[in-house]
Amino acid sequence: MLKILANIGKNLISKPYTSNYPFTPYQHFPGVRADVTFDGTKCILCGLCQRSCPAECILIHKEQEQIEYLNTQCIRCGYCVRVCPTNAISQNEVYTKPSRQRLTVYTKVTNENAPVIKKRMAAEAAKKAAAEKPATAGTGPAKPAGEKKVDEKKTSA
Amino acid sequence: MDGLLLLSLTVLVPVLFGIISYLVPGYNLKKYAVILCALVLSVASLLILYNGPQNLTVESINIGMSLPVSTIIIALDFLLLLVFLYFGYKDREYKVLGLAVLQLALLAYLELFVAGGEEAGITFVIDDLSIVMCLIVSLIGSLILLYSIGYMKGDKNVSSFFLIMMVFLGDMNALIFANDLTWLFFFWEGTTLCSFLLIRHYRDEPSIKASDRALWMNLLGGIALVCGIILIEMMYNTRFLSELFTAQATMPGALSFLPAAAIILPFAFMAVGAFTKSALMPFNSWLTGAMVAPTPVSALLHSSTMVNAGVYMLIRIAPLILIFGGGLLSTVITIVGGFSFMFCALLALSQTDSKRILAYSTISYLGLIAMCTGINTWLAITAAVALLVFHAVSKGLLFLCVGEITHIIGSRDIEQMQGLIAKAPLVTVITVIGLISLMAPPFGIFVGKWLAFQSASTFTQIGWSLVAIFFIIFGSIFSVFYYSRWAGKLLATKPAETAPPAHHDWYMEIPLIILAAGIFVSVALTTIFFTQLIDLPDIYGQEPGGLVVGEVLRSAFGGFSPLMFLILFIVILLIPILIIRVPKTSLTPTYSCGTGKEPDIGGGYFETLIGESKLLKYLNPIGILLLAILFLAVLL
Amino acid sequence: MITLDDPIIWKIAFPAVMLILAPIIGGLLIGIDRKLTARLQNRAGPPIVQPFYDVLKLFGKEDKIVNKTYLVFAVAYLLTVVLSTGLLLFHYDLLVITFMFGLSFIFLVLAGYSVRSQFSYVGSNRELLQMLTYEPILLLVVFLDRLVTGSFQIDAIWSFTEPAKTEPLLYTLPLALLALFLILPIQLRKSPYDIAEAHQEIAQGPVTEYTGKFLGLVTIAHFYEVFFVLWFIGLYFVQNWAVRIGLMALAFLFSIVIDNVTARLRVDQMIRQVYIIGLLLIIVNLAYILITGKWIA
Amino acid sequence: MKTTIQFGPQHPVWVEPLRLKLTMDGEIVKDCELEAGFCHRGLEKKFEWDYNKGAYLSERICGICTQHHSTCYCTAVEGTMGLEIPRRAAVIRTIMLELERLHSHLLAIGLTLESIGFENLFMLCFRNREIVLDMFERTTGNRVLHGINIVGGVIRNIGPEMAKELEDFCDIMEKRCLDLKDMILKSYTIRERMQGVGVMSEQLARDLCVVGPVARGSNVPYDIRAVAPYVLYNEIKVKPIVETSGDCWARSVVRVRELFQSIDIIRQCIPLLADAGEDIFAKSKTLPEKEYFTRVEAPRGELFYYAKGKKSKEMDRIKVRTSTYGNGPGFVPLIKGSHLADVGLITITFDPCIGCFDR
Repeated sequence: MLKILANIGKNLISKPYTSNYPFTPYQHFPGVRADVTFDGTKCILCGLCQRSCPAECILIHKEQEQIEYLNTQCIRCGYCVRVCPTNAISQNEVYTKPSRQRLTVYTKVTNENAPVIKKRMAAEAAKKAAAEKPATAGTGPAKPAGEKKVDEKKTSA
Repeated sequence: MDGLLLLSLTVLVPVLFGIISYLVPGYNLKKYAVILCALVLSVASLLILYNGPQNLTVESINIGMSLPVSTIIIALDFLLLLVFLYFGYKDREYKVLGLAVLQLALLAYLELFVAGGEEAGITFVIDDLSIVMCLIVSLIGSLILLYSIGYMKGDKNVSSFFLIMMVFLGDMNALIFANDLTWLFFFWEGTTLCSFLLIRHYRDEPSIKASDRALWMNLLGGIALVCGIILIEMMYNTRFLSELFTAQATMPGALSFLPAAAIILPFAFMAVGAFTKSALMPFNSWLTGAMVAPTPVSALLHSSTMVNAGVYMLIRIAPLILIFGGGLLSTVITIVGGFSFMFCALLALSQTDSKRILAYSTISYLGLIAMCTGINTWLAITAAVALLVFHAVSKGLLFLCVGEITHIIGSRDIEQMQGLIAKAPLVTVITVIGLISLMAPPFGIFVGKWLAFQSASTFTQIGWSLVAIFFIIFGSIFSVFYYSRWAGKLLATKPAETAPPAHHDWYMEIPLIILAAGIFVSVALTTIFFTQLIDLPDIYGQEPGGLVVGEVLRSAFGGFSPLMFLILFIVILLIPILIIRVPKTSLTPTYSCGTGKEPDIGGGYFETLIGESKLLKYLNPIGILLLAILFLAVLL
Repeated sequence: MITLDDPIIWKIAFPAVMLILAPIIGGLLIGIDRKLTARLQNRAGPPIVQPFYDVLKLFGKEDKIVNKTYLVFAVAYLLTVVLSTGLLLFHYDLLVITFMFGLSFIFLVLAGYSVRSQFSYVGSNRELLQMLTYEPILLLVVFLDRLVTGSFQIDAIWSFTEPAKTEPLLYTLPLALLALFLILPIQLRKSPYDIAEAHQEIAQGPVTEYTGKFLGLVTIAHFYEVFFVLWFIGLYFVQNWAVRIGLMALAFLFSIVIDNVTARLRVDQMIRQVYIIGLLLIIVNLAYILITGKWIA
Repeated sequence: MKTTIQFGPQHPVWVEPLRLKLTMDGEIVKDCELEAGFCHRGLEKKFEWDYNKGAYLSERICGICTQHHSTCYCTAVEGTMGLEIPRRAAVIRTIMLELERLHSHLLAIGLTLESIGFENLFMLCFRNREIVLDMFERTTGNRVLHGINIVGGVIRNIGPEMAKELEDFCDIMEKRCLDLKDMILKSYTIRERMQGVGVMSEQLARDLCVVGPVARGSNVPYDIRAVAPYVLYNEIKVKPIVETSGDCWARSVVRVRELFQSIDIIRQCIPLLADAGEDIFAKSKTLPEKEYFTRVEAPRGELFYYAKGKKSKEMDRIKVRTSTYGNGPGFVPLIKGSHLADVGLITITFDPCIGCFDR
């Protein structure tokens, strides 16, 4: 009992351990595993990360040449980082703030070594060469890299 | 008005109507006889109240007829004892047989050897206390009579039931007014007979057993009483209660081996007689056993007649004890009363049968009254009289409510009364009023307890102040415990439960409504009651009227205004009742940890800890020990 | 001109003002309690006015109601607590005040019983057991007060020894005050005797089923209770305001510290401890005043 | 005539859903009925997929003993492949396991204290636990679900700097735990509430086959680390901590004493890091094909994983028997006849993990 009394006395004069969270942000330790970012210049759209992801939060759209990353679904296990053959995926130390909506990050792949892109470029080049017509730039509703967008359709989930 | 007429109205008329209702055929005719009797009785008691105190001598009774009334009474007395003998023989109840024979012998001794001649005296006294008692007996008794018309419909022994009920009321009135001790003894034994017959109304195994137990215990009390009377006649040389105040005490030669202080021995005997009648602690089992009788009988026994006779006797002899210097005797009476108050409340806590709860609570409140008579100051006696009145009203009401509830749900178990307010709102609300009136300020019982607490908090009058306070506190809190649990059970409804169309039996419900109104009226009239109706003997030095300052009761220790608090209480409950509206849309089931299951609610009576089987084992010997101490206190 | 010495100020105006201020003071005290408890636990804790935010928020909430009866009793509970606080402030009979305060608990218990909910039922049972525990001690303390002052009236506390006229109750009844400290956790619903509202066992006890504004009313009643209990303790030194407030603050701090250094006890343990220690304290104190002859018949 | 109380699934004393149907007489529990399965997620079926992902999945069976689950899973799968993990990985796993035992026990002690209404020490326990979580964040990068174990080893190394930090951590932690122990063991009210409450006799413990601190509190010296050593426990000898009285107090004291045991084991492991090779991961050359089972002493007791491969990347069958599953039936005889106030306490001293229980 006396020990507890001494302890609460000590607690009273020491600084509170808790912090005023949203106003004083939490300082993570170095090496924390947080959000995953994709390097569009290195990715070869092989799809290993999609297959290895336990949370199924990575979707590789080969046709559209982009990576869809469901931020709020990711468990930050870092397995994709491990399996990536080109080190295109990196895990940074910044967490995304909690959100009411699903956050989806689209990354446009621009690596010319990617087989899909190579094939398309080759096909385009062939087409260009064949028809000598002006080529259309890009396919589909591609979004710029690294931009976070709210997926309107899934907000109700 | 002529005292004799009033007396015959309250004593003989009920007996007469009883015989009429016994003789007339058909339930309807009986019903009218009963209603008429109730009306006459109520009016007669009110007339007595209006007429005020007066004395009646045996001569005035003899007027017109040269009947030797006293002799007839004595003859009837012997007849009564022979009836007890007969029942004892019939039921093979040897305790009854033995006690009846003993009593017969004592009575014969009293009449043949001790009786101090036929000197004239005041046979009946109508004073303030007996008026109050008469009001209780007649008004509440009449209401119970009315109620039993509804309750006893279809019973096969109904004729004898009404006869005994009415004889009982008449007998009780006579007992209250009796001043001649031999007469008093006859009426005393008369109540024993009536209660005995009423308890065995159903003529089945448990009721015969219970009635036999009631009989032998009351016969024991009768023996104590007759001993007391013999000793009074020997020591004080009078047989009139009113003359005892001025009597000279002399120790007769036959008893000279006793110490000088034994001059109050007769009062100790009378107190023991009172204890048996009021079913205080060692004798409690007859009253709880009497619950096998029909509910109106229980109501009658508990609220207005039988048990009140005991504490009435205690209030009567309290000033005498004070006069003849029985301070120690008073203290022991305090302890016995307080002991019953606390431990019967504790026993009531472990009961589920509503009538047993009420029975134990009756004993406990009678214990409180006895305790007040033991404290024996003017404040305490005032408290005792107040408690007697308020308790009779509340307890009568509750018993009648329980009877009605038994008719509705077919059970007396308070577990079965869960959520009764949805089924029978009127009777439930009245029951809750009755329950609250027994535990919460500012109702009458609280006024009594408040006075008792104050009188117990003085160290000069009784040496055992702390013990007395201790008993009062614990007894009150235990009673709060079981009453509030019961009241809560009555009120517990499921969400959105709707009431089925109620069936009303007005013969049963009108007495309930009148009594419920009586609770509020009696509290509102507390101050008038104190100034007008309680008259203490001069020995106490102060009148209860001295308590009243305007609308406030103010003693030397504190003040309290029943009327103001009653208004506040009603306002406190009425405001929310009127304001709160429950929209149907916000109704929701109770929290059951997400399972959505309706919980079963019940249990928690601590049977293993404080059940009857556990406690009575110890309490009965302690009660008997206390009785022994009572006599020791007188003799040493 | 009404001056500060005028009895009217101290008899009517001051109590009336205090009665209005009582919930605010009580709420602030609870806020301080929460802040201080948090600091004792090395947390930052909520702002001091948090209880008022809570009540305001409760009043804006949707009602979820089981039946009408328990709501009636909730309001009756609040009104009775206010009434007993008023009686205490206006110097009424101490015995009546104690019983009125007990009546408020009876209303709470009836409220708990009349909802037919599992935790309310158990909570009400426990509330009754708590009442069984603390009420005897409280009444015995009142009895001791009466013995020393010669009357149950609060006014008598100011002038109970006619020649000296200034002797505080604290000097004659120190152990009775300790007994009051002993039952303080029960009245303030704090550890180790907060068994009726033990949320780890029975959710919130008798108030489990309250929502919205009725829970707000119960909370306000609790503010009044805190004020009542501390003011009652303040009666032990009425001669000096500084000491009087100091005594109340001491009682308050005592309850907080005890709350923080003890676990909650079981019902049987609570009854045993409070009865043994409390009765012992009271009997010793009674013996003391009897021996020193500082009592009035 | 009796009150029935649905104790849970949403009850303040348990964070997780479990239902006890109590039949009460006043304050005394007369009968008790246990019902679980409110958060059954079908995880054993889900395990029939890529065995590499299984490590992450097994972590999610329970939020408190994630490390034990994943270690047990990984060891089982490695067994089916006949894979030997590098020594350094084994050391790191051991350290992580003991760190986790530390935080799990602190949580259990804290919750026990909270269940008897001792808020202050509850806060203290959780504050101390916060330090362990910080340590986890520093070493693995995550606070709760660490994701450090994979089949074949671990993914994060503990370098010399980190080892130094771990040593400092051990010192701080030991001091804090000593304080905590003093406060708990010497508190009158805690003793009053816990001693003699929920007594599980040695015979009953053996009959019901309870495991972990519950068994050890009842004088059954059953500790997988001693009985069937895994990872590094061959070298680091563990003596089971046993209390004899079998009540809530004994179970809590076992946990308190195991805090010091864990700190001691971490201290023994740190020097081993220096000698171990740099390898923390061994790549498997085969696919799982055999049957294998592993047992691990989780903070709550014995944890059992059975794994069966089918010569493909996907597993054929994983069977998990968690410690709470073994301890669960132990509640019922203890709760019968106890006070309602002790129901929460008794269950919490079993440290029930309903996530484990239901899977």
